[in-house]
Amino acid sequence: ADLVIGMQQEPTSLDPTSDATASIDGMMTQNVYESLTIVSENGEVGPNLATAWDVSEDGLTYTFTLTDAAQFHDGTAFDSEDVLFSFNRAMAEDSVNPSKGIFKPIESVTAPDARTVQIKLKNKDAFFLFNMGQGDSAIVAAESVDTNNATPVGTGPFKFDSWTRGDRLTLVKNPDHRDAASVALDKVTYRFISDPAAATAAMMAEELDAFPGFPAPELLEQFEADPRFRVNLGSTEGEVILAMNNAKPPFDNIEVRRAVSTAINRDEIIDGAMYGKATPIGSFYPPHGKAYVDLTGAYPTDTAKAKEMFEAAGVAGSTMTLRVPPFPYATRSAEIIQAQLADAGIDAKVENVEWGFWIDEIYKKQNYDMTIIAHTSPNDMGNFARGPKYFYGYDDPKMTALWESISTEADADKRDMLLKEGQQYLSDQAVHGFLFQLPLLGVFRNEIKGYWSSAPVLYTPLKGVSKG
Amino acid sequence: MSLLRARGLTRRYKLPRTTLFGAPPVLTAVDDISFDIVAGQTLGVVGESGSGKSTLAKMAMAFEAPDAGQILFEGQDIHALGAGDLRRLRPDFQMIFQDPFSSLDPRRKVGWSIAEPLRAMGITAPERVAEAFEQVGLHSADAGKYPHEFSGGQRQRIAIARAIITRPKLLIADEAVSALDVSVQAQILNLLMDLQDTLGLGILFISHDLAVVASICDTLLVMQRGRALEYGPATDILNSPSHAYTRSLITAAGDTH
Amino acid sequence: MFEMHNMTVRFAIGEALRDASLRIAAGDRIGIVGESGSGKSMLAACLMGMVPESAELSGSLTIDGSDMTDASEETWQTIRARRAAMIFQEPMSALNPLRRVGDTVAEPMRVHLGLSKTQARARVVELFEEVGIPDPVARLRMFPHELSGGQRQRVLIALSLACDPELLIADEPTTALDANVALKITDLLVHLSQTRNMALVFISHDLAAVARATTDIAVMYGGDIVERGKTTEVLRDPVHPYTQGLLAARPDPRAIPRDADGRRRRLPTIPGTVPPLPAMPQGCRFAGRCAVERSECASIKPMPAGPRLATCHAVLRDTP
Amino acid sequence: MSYFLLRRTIGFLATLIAVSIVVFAVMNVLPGDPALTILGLDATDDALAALREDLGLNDPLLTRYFAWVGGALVGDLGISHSFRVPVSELIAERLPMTISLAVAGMIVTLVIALSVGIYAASHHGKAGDWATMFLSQLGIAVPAFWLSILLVLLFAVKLRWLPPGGFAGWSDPVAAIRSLILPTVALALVQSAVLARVTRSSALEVMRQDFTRTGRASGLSQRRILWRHVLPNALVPIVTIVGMQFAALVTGTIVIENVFYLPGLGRLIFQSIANRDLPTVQALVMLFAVIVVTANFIVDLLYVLIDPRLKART
Amino acid sequence: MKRLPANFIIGAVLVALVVGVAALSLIWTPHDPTDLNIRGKFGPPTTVNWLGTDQLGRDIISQLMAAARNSMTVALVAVLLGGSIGVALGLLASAIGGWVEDIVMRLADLGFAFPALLFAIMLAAVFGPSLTNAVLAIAFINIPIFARVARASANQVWTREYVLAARAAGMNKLVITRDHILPNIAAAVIVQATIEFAVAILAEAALSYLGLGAQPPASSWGRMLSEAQTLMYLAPELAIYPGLCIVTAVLGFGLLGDGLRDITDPRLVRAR
Ligand SMILES: Nc1ncnc2c1ncn2[C@@H]1O[C@H](COP(=O)(O)OP(=O)(O)OP(=O)(O)O)[C@@H](O)[C@H]1O
Ligand SMILES: Nc1ncnc2c1ncn2[C@@H]1O[C@H](COP(=O)(O)OP(=O)(O)OP(=O)(O)O)[C@@H](O)[C@H]1O
Ligand SMILES: [Mg+2]
Ligand SMILES: [Mg+2]
Repeated sequence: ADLVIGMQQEPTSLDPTSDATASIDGMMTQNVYESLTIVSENGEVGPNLATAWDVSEDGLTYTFTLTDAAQFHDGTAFDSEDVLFSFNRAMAEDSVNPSKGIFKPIESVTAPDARTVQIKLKNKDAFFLFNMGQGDSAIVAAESVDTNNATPVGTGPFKFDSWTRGDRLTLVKNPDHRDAASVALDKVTYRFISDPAAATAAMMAEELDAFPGFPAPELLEQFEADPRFRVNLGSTEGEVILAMNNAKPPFDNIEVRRAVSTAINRDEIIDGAMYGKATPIGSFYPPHGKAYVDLTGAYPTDTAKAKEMFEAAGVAGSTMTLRVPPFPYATRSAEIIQAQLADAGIDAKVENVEWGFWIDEIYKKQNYDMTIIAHTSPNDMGNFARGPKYFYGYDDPKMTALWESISTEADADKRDMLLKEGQQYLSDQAVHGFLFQLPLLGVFRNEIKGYWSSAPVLYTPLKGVSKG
Repeated sequence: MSLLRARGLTRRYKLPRTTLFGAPPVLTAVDDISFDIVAGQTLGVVGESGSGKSTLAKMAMAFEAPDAGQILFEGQDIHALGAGDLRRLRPDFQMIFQDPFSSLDPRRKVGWSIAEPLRAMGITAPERVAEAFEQVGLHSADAGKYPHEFSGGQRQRIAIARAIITRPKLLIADEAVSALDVSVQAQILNLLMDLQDTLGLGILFISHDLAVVASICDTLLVMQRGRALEYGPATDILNSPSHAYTRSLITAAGDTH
Repeated sequence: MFEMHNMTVRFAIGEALRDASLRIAAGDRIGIVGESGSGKSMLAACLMGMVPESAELSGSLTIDGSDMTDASEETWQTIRARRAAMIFQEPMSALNPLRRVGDTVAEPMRVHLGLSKTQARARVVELFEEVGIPDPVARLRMFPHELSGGQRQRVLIALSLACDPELLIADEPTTALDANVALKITDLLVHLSQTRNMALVFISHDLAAVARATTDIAVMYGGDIVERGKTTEVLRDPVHPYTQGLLAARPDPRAIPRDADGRRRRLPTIPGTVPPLPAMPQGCRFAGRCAVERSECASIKPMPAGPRLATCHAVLRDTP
Repeated sequence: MSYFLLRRTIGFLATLIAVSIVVFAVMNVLPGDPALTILGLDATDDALAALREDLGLNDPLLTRYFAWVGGALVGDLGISHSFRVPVSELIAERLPMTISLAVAGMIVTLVIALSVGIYAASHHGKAGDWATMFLSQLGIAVPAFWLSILLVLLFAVKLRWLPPGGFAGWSDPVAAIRSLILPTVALALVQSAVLARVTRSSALEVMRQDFTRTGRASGLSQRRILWRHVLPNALVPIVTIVGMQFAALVTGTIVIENVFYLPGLGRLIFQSIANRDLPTVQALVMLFAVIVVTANFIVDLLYVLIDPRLKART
Repeated sequence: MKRLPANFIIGAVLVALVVGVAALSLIWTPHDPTDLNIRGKFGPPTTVNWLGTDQLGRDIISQLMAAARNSMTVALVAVLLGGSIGVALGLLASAIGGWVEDIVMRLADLGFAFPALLFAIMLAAVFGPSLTNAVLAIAFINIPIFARVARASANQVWTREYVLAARAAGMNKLVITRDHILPNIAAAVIVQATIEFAVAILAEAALSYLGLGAQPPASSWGRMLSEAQTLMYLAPELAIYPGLCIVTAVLGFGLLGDGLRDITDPRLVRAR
């Protein structure tokens, strides 16, 4: 069966190990490329190119057993040499791996034999196996690595077929894959449609079978009502926050930050910006996560109180910037937040800025008062431990220490306790305005089955997808 | 003594290049012309189209500089003067133009247009404007009208009023009556003669029509392709033309008489 | 053969032509003179069926007896070029600047006479020779801007002769030309009219040119034909006050008229100016400027009378 | 003629140099970081540094400028930062789309504009003239992006006659033409309205000239005068506008390509600016400038072909 | 009595309507156009909200009115700014001639060679998108247009004999430019300005549509359109109203420009 999928973001490269564009992972990872492990729809780590692994007592040595049934699409064999090559490349001095940080804990990678790989860590890393399942740690072959950006070669269940930049990308089933029997699709075409109205039209005109990341939440009801379509409301790892520059007055003052949290009304924001299709969050952790604590009630909306708090802090009536990157969730939320802050006596000047501008002025130069952004990486509470250089301008030894213990805690239950503590602390400090979890809104033709409904990672494997 | 004296006037125009290298072609529009204009007298210039008449007028007005030769106004070389000196001299020589429809700014009342030369001198003198109107046979009440409210002949009178408002010594008229109907043309020619008699003007009168020039001038200059074919007292030339070209002009004009 | 009777052309602002009657027979050479705006071109336009659409027409026009008063544009297209042709004042702008003059002249022959390309070309060469264009074969391929003014006017004449018309109307054909070129063109038109027995209507405000070109003359003023007759007679002995004034105002190049004291003599003039169309007097249009004006002149339109068909109350009364 | 060509060529090169400097300067003061855009917000500092070195972003400005110009002179437009393939390859991929659209737009524009313009001119002052000019004014007033949405809604979603967007290349000509119809209409409507007005007014201008009267006096039909005499003479201003319009069509595709998700240059440049893909943006802006200047250049040559009077002057 | 052309009358009526609404919005709109009422979104037309409410529950007619003001202001400032610079350059080029004229006109060509939309995008990328930058971008594209129109008309006027007469009178070029050239090219410039005004309205709408123009909470037709375009299936009127407003305003100024051109056309003037 053939499947046509709509994609909003157009990739510029097809190599997830050298480019962070999310759509590369979305199409390539675990479809064309594979990694040692794989993360499932509910966030659990499972075997992939590595069929099994051993972890030493001290949690520092991982021994992976590799499958012997895999081979690259160009016919070259897959063995531990490829794993060594891929890791060394990612860890090298001149590596341009976008998530080079996940290789930081690695001390050494060795291959005792063709089917075994041993990785030693410098320190314990709770997220190591999870990270080994990402596109950044995809296993690539030395023979094809240089051309992966345009003609990707991996070991996955789908082979790259063709790519018309700006228009479409086609994958075909890899009949030689070790699990080819469970692949139902023969051909998958991704069409790149960035404009939401165009996306809607394409879906309505039945040019597409699916739009897993549908950009117009306002139309979901429309699709729901249409018997041809099925709508999926899933969740992503993206926490949408109203980031405040903690390094700069007035947001270096916790009372002002708390006042902001009191002024904003999440329900209204979700209703207005996301048409009710999102889950509110009260801190920095996804609601579908095991360690989630509901803190949305920490600062009940109270405009009058917020006004008093602003007055008490001496910032009432002042003007500040709200610089918003060009993502619909952000620009739409900004408009509402601006109105809510205005009611509380703060004049927020909304500036819709371009992404490059955002990166430079907000992210690099920390030149902003407030912004709205979704943090789409999994396990990213560590952002709050990145010190004053990070664009939050948030520097809190207590949080740094807390994250240190979270990321090295091997015991899952204990780690969850710590994560809960972290959520509580961030909410208490009102570091940012925590808004909602970015939903994964998908529109599918009725006959499409098996598509992931949530995305704990950036990719969605097509292996289990079928049509009709 | 002569009011305006031209000696060896030459003016060349560079034509657009036709080849990549090599000098652009040159057209000698006025070629070694000399003449004198005496106060109270008229020099008539005739010649076919393109013979250099207007070029001559432009040099006499110091709009364009000659490539060779001199042009002296009351003994002063006007092309050697500085811009300021020239401007101070301007009220003494004025010009009237061919097209009565384009020689007055359509968006200005004629009174304003007539007073322009005075303003250029820094003078405001409403009585002079009124006087100029009377001198050209119009009413001073007409000052508040716009050019389109006048006929061609009246406009030409207004243009003449503007030219004489500074009480100039020299008047240059380039095809000043060519666009007018015969009966109106006669009126304007008479007006010029009247003004000359009362104001003692020297006139450089240019026309392609020999009959018209002959009726007003004292001295005649016949031009062809930039050169002077004949120059001398008008009666002499008209009675005994020395060139076939001049003779043909006389024949062409004379059939009705 | 062309007979115009009491033709009036009325615009919203007034009558541009009033009760004009004209008979033109083969070989006639008729001059129309008058000052700007006197209706000369409008008269010609009537003969060509080319009066502006905004005008209202009355009167009648017959060509060889057939009535053209209400003829359609299509009918006129069969008349133009074949029976009546016309040339205009500005030889430069009257020629399509983008077309070779040979093609321009050949076009009506191909359209109307159905000549082939080569036939038409041969005819054009003949015509060019006839109108005195030197080296006609080479000239065929030239563009208007490559010709002198006189040559362009000759091309226009050739064009007008293309379909051998019975009548040629020349509307100020020499005004834009230098004096001696104008002379030659005038002579050419006369010559063509004589050799082809073609009627010529020669419109000009240049009396000298009309005198040279025509046998008959009509003088116009303010939309009226005020006087007509043999050219020599009218010019020698004008009867209408306007014609008299017009002739007198013309300077004479052969003598600079001076009084005894050396003062230049003034030219005789007609007082005042031609009123604009809406301000034209109801009666005689010359009323208000006329030396022999009577009380009825301004309000009562004088009927053409006398051997010259002059429209003047004074003349009417004076000539028995 | 050769002198004319030389002068035009010098002007052409001067314009390109000026454009190249402007683009280079602008792109270099643009805030943003190509490396960060590519590697994302989680990138480590050493990975960013390595990528910057890789992309040649660490060389001095002048070195980069001259390297770029030098390369461009021998046809090497550099390697795209974000696509990591030669820019010339990217352009070659997208050019057919944009050119197809622009050319189709131009043809439709010409056909509509010339017939409507001549019709209006020949009915000057009458109801037909008035109505066409009103409609053309309306055509200008309709924003292209809005029109596009309405067209898609009607013809692709409601009626299902045509695809809502996309372009798969010319391998299947029928599909290609079908996908081009809506974008072409959206693109051409405004332009044909503009051109129809120019055609009308310049035709009227010509109709006032004496030689049309000569044509009438030669017994030529109205049709013949209009198409054989008036139109050729009216062409100079028309061609001028057409030259500018061709350029406008090429850049106008930026918006249209977005709405119809067509893989053309317009979308590429939009994306490249967002990605701070310096070599691609530079090459594309230069390409646009070349198209504009070339269009004007061709227009000038056409003038000479149309009007023999200009030959003497050139 | 002169009869005014129909396009002038219709244009004037539409322009008066749009400008009137824009002016009215300065002192009064039915509601505050920025007032959100998310619970009352997509409200139908009622006696309170005459055209209903939008996706954030804002009053649509108030927004349309405020957007008219925004649109008019942008167009006015951009055309005035670009127009005066362009006219000044054109007059300068025409008055001085020679190499100054050459340089000014080559610069104008360069302005044409640079796609306007790209310029706006880059401007937005450097300084961040804002209404000011949209105004600057639109003003910028107007400079070469006006420079050309002004120079072409001024060159014609310079050849008129009344200008020669003024020079003969001893006036300097500056005074001649002020007294004769400017008044006589004014008609051409005003006609052009009216047309460019229409173009500027469209350009502002396009820039705001792309997110490069008016920023929230300022109302703008272009932004309303872009926000509403996906709502076409849900609440088509949200996209229809601002579109119609743009069409009305542009059509109005376009027809007015047409009409003015007809009125000031010298041939027609003489005929009348
Ligand atoms: N600015 C100029 N550049 C180049 N050639 C010029 C210029 N001005 C005049 N000429 C040429 O100089 C010659 C003389 O021109 P001029 O205007 O003096 O003639 P004219 O006798 O006044 O003619 P006309 O009777 O037609 O007015 C002509 O061939 C003309 O083309
Ligand atoms: N289309 C028109 N609408 C209104 N009035 C017109 C029109 N065409 C001509 N007229 C008027 O008709 C009158 C006669 O014009 P016509 O062209 O016949 O004069 P003419 O004798 O040929 O003058 P000229 O010597 O200037 O060519 C003029 O007053 C003119 O203004
Ligand atoms: Mg001259
Ligand atoms: Mg006439």
